[in-house]
Amino acid sequence: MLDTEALMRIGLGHYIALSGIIFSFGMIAVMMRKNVIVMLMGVELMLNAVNLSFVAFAKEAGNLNGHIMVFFVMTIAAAEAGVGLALAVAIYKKFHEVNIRFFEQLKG
Amino acid sequence: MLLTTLIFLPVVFALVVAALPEEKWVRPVSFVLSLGHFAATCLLFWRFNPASSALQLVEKHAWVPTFGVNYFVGIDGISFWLVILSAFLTPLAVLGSWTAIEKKVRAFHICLFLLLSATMGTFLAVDAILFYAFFEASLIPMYLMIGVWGGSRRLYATMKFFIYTMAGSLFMLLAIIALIFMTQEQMGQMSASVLDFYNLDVPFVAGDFLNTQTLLFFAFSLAFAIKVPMFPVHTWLPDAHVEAPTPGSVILAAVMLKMGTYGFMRFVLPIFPEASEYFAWFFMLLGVVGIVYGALVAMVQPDIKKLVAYSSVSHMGYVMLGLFAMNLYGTTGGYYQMLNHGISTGALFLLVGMIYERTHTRQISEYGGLAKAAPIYTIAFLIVTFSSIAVPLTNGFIGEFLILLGTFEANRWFAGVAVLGVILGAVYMLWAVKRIFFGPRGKALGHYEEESLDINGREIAVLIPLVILIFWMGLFPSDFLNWSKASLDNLVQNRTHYELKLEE
Amino acid sequence: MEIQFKLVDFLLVSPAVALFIFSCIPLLIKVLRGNVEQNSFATLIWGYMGIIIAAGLTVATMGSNRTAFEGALVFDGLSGFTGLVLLFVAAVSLTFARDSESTNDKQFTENMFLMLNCVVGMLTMAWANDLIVVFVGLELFSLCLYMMIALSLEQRTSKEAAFKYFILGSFASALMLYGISFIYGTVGSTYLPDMISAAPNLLATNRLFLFGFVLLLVGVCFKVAIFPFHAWAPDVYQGSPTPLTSFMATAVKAVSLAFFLRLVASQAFSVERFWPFVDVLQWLAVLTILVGNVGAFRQKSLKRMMAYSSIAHSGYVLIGLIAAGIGGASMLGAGGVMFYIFSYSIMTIGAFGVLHLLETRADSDLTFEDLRGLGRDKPWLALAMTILLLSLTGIPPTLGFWGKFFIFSAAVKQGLVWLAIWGVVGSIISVYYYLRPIVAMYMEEPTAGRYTFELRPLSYFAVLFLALLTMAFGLASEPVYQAVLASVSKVF
Amino acid sequence: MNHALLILTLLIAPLIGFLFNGLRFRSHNAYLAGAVATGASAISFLCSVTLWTKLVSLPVENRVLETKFFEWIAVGTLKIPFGFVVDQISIIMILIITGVGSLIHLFSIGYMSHDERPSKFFAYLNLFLFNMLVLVLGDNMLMTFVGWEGVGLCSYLLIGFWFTDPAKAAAGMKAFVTNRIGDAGFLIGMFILFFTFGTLDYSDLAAVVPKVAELGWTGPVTMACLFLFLGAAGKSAQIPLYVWLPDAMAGPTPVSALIHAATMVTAGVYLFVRLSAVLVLAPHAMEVIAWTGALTALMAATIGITQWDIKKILAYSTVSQLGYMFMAVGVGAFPAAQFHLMTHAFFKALMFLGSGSVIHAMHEEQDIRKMGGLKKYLPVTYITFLMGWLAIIGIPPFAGFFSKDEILWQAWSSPHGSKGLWAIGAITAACTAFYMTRLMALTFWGKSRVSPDVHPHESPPTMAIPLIVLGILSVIGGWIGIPHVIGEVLPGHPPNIFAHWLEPVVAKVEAGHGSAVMEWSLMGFSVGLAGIFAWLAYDFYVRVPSRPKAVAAALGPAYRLVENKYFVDEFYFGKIINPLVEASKAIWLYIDVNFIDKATYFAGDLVSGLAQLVKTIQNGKTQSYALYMALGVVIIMTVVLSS
Repeated sequence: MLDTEALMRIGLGHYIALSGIIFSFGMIAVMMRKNVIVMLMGVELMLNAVNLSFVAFAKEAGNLNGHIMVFFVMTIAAAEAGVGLALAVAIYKKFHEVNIRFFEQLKG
Repeated sequence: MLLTTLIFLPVVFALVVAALPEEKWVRPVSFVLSLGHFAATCLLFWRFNPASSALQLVEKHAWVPTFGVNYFVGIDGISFWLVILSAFLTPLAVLGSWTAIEKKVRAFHICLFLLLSATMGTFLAVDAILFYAFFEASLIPMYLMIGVWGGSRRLYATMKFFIYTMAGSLFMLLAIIALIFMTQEQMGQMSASVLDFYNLDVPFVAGDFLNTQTLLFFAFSLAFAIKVPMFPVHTWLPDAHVEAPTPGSVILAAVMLKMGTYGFMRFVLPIFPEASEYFAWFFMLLGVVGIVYGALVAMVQPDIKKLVAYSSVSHMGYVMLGLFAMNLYGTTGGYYQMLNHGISTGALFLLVGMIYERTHTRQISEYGGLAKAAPIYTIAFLIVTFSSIAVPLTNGFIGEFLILLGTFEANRWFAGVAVLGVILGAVYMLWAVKRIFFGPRGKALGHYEEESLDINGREIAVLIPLVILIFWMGLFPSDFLNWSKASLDNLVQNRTHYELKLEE
Repeated sequence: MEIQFKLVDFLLVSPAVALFIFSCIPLLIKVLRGNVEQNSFATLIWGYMGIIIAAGLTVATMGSNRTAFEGALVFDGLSGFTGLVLLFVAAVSLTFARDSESTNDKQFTENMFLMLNCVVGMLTMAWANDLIVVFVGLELFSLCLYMMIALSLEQRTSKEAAFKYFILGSFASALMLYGISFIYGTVGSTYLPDMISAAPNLLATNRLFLFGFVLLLVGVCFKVAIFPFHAWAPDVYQGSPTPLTSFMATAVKAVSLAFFLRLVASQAFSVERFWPFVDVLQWLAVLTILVGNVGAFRQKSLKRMMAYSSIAHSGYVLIGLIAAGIGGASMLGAGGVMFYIFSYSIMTIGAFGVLHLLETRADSDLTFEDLRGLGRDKPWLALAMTILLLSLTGIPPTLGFWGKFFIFSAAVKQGLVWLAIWGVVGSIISVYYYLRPIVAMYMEEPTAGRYTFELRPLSYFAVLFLALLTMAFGLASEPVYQAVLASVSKVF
Repeated sequence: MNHALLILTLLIAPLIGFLFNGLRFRSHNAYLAGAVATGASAISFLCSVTLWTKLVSLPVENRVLETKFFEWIAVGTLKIPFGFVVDQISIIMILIITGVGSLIHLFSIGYMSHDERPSKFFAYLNLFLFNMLVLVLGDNMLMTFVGWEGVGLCSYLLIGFWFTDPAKAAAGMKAFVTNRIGDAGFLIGMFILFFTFGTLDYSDLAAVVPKVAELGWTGPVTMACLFLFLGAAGKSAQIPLYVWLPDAMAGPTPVSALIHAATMVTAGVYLFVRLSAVLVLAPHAMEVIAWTGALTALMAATIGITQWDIKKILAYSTVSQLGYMFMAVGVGAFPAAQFHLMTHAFFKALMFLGSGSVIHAMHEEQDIRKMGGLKKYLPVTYITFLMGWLAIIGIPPFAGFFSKDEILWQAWSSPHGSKGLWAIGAITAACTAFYMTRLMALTFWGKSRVSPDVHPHESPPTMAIPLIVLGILSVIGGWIGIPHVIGEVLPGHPPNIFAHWLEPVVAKVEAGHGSAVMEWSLMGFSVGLAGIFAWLAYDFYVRVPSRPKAVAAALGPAYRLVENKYFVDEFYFGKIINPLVEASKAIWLYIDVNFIDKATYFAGDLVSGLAQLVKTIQNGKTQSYALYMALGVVIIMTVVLSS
């Protein structure tokens, strides 16, 4: 007999699971997608998954550290996005496409 | 201060040479300076007390006290002659390379002096880390000598030389570290001094390979065996010798190979007495194999220098055989053979270099009838050959006889096989002599007039000291061995509880 | 919750503040002059002043063993020593950057601004006593690095390097951050001492903490370029402008290793539940040494060769870290690591400096053949390179020998002989590729007239000085080692 | 002069001669060089004579003059002085060496007068003299070994004296290497003796050995003696190491006379006479020595029959005679061995010098087929050669008769001997008579086959005098060792002076069995046999010159076997030396180059291959790198969390 109540009660475990799923999606996006912008989005997704888990843990622990961390992460994610996009623009200017395959010169 | 002076004086000389205004002065100045260094080394004859087996003229300054590493130098009867030998051969190498080295003369002599410094340090260091430092540091000038002034395959040879030697010695470094920690456990404080290593009780289990003493023993042995070089880790030597310039070959054969055997005498035998004894058969076996193998392979070499190089393998096999016979005869003989090999093989390389300068070939098959074209050279070569094949009244005989005597006492079967080396030694040397000096004129002699290939005054001057030593050492070995007798006796008789005292 | 900041806290962080201020001055001047680049030498002087003042302040506050900002920053010997190494490296790299074809143009001011702020981030990470601060510092210097690399005049590979570094760095940061979130979730705090005190207990009982802790270490491993998180290093090092490579290869490693050392000091490695990871870490050390040395074995590009070799050096340091972590004679390991950071920084930056001096174009990528004739044309530079390479090989009596000696000592003492043996095997392989440049410089037939240009004096001087240091500290390693031991004594 | 100074002078004189001539080796002045060298040798001879007179004046039981110049090797209990001893054995040796040596030096002046490098020749000759004196005077085995190797060295130099001919250079090398094989045995023999008896000093050995003998340690002694015999076989050209001696004839003829007949090759015999006290403890070793000696004697004698080179015949004859001496040593007849050594030195040196004179006269022609009827051209050479011939085939009262018959009688009668040994000895004597007569016949008798452009001429006086002196010695040299049975019937009953002289210093073997009648009849038999075969040879080669070919054809393969010296050289080269060289090449190629170096390269290739792997993994794709990281994390997590 399924304990529907337990399923309905959304707790820390669910948040962590969700954050894990989102984090994995982000990782997969970074590893699979050829478009640089989408890869950036993957990174952002990973960071947001982390944010989710931070908030969940902060709620659980009852202190502010987690929330503070989230703010820092958001700021840094913004900065990263800025740098990343700048790089993407640089790529676009040179190759007129933002595909990762242009960046396979350095190897071996 | 004498020992420190001896070690670092060549560094100063190297700087002097570097600062010389004109390159034409480099050779004479280097020669005079190296003679000066030899003269300074000869002061040891007055300062060293041959009656004592203790470590003398000791200097000790803290270097890395945290690990008990000191600048600790001293001299005893074992290092005594090796130091003299190194200092003695350097002026000869300078004189012998007068015309052989044509490019970068200044840099060459700087290398030579740095090498001298490193070899001096190796033989005088009593601290294991200091020893290791000099042992490794000596590689670099030799590496450059072969690589810059060598023959056509010099890059291959010099890389092989460096990597081979380095490969062995790094394991030794680990073993030294382990010993340092053992001193901490057993004596309360860390010390890298060899004297403290002697007092260590390194646990040994017979029959089990993976025990402390056996592993450390093999770590040290590998480093030194490569340097010696023992069969089967000898293959760097022929290449290095063939490609090295003459003075490089001389120093390499005469001095650097001795670092290996010296290492066995200074480290392996006294620090690991049980393992040495337990595995003595193995090293004697390798020594015997080296003797016969080196001789057989030398016999069929088409290149004179390679022949001499393989003869080194054979001769150094004798040294190892003597040392691992672990009795007075073998050890004394092995020690003496180290000096002999330094003299006679050094002389052989000089001789080969001299003729190579004239004919620009080392292929035995291109020679023939040289005895007519270069009579004095022939006489010198024959004398050195006889020394090399241990004809009595030359130095080689004393060493070989004592080694074989000692080996016979330790294990008669090994002696029986080693004696084959006496025969094969004659075979390969005399066969070479026959093909080079006798018979009709060879291709290499080409258009040369009769006797026009003969050596000049400078070259005779290089050879005369060596020839004198060959006979002196053969006739009056006691003049030499008396300086080392006390130390060698100490090494043999107190091997299981070896100790070096400091001279008061 | 009342938050108290004292004046002394600001004094303690003053090196970072000073650096920041001095990084802004030339930028400000440039802006005020209507975006016209001023004399790069003047900019450099501003940078030097910032660094010197920061160093002075670091020295002044060293050994105070205080914490600042509610314990978020800690000023112990470890952070002080690391800070000094960072500042020294920054000064040298800045010198190189000014002389480089790829960075010295209209944007040197920006470059310097970024580099000094990069150091600010590194200092922050070195001081960090809270995982939030660690992350902020790490991101600060990483972002600066991405931009500096991308600022290069070279158009293709530098952009590729920047992008690769950026994507993979962010990826690793995210992993690390994810780990931090689990640590926070299980410990209930991001405060490092809290985590360290809770770690032994939590590691044994809590899988989430274990998960988070391992991810945190993975993040650090990425920065240090430990296998299998090393793959970015060769590409990025090769693609970046050489002055930056020299900076990255040394400063980033120094600060990351210092932080690693703090984590290791948590006694986590002595928790039985954690031993599988210690085993894994040992294997990673071996694989890192192998991949680094083997990867360098057949490289043609000198920068790439040096990049791989720096991976190998990370492997050696990892041996020391493990030795420091497993208890017992931890001081040996910690001392070895810190000494290695010191020695490695000097040798590596020197070697990259030589390469940088020989680059004539922004897109120069030197190969072994390019070194031919250097021994004849630039004897002193060749000599310096020889010394540095021999030191990297670990030939006594150079600094590199002692680095290896201390690390191997720690390994032998801690019973990690097999790691030491792998270290030795790696060193033997390394002999080959470290000697090849020497072969090229002295032994191969020189190409005529390659090195007729003048060497840039400041960088030249810096390289010679570094070579001299390599020899001098090699001959007198004891004072350095004592300083190193003093710096880690409070942490362990 | 005290004896130490005498010994010093004795040794130093040839050394100074060597240095004098050696330092001016370019000189062409054969007369100056020869005079100095001969003078040096003569001084040594005078010293020897003086020493002999000193020795005689000493009481019989204490006839020893010893001197130690300095301690040569002193390690542990091994104390080897640079010491020399003159006693009953060594005085005979040094008298022979310096006496015969002086004569040969004198002869050489004429012989080498047209040579390019006479000075070098005389230098070597003097050096040889020095080493030979060291050999026989050394008061311990190691000093003997010094001389032993030293004479080998000089032999090497002198055989290869005309080194531009590769065959001659090869002969020198062959001699040295073959000797080295023996020397290796000598070394091992010394080691065994040293570790058994604790000394290498002859007088100590003589004192210690009998005591040790009571303990019954015959094993080590037998081994020692056998190894020493290997050494002796090398130096004294016994089976299996005799092969170098015939080739050694490549050297100038005086060298063959001095080194390869009179002195050096007898060193092995001298060694065993010296060590007789040790040898008698090893009866098995004696047996081996006796039989080896006998077989060598026979084998060499048969080969001698088929040779055409005058010097080669003499060389095989030397081998054969040395075989006799070893047979004597083997049966314990040490004085007889020493006696034959001496008489052989006289007549063989004579014959070699005579052959030298012939060769000189024939302008370097050595093939006896191209000689014949030379007696009218070379009267002095012929007469003296005739004396040598009579001596060697054992016609009484020539020197060879006494010594050879003594050996044969001992071989028959000694407790160590046997009838088989005697029989071989007797057959050998017959062969000797045959080939020596053949030599005489083809060289001096019969019709001349000399090619018309050669005009044989008698040698100058410097060459004739030595021949005459040696000829006289070949006649009378045997008279100091007249056997007891003959002495009894002779007027004045001359005693066996030689045997009595040696008696105090050589080991005594218990008296032989056999009666005087037996001795007489055996003596008669062997002399008769020699006479018959001599006549037979005369018949073959002078009276019916066609007969040898017919006989050879009749014998077929057997003749070819002997003519080709039993294919021993071919066996050594084909089955030992060449395979060894080939094996060495193979070792070098397969072990050094293809195995050890390959193993090294393999390590390099392994690293190189791994490097390729690393390079492949490092594919430049950012996303691969991310994948590695993710995989790494997954694997680490699996390991960490699953355990």
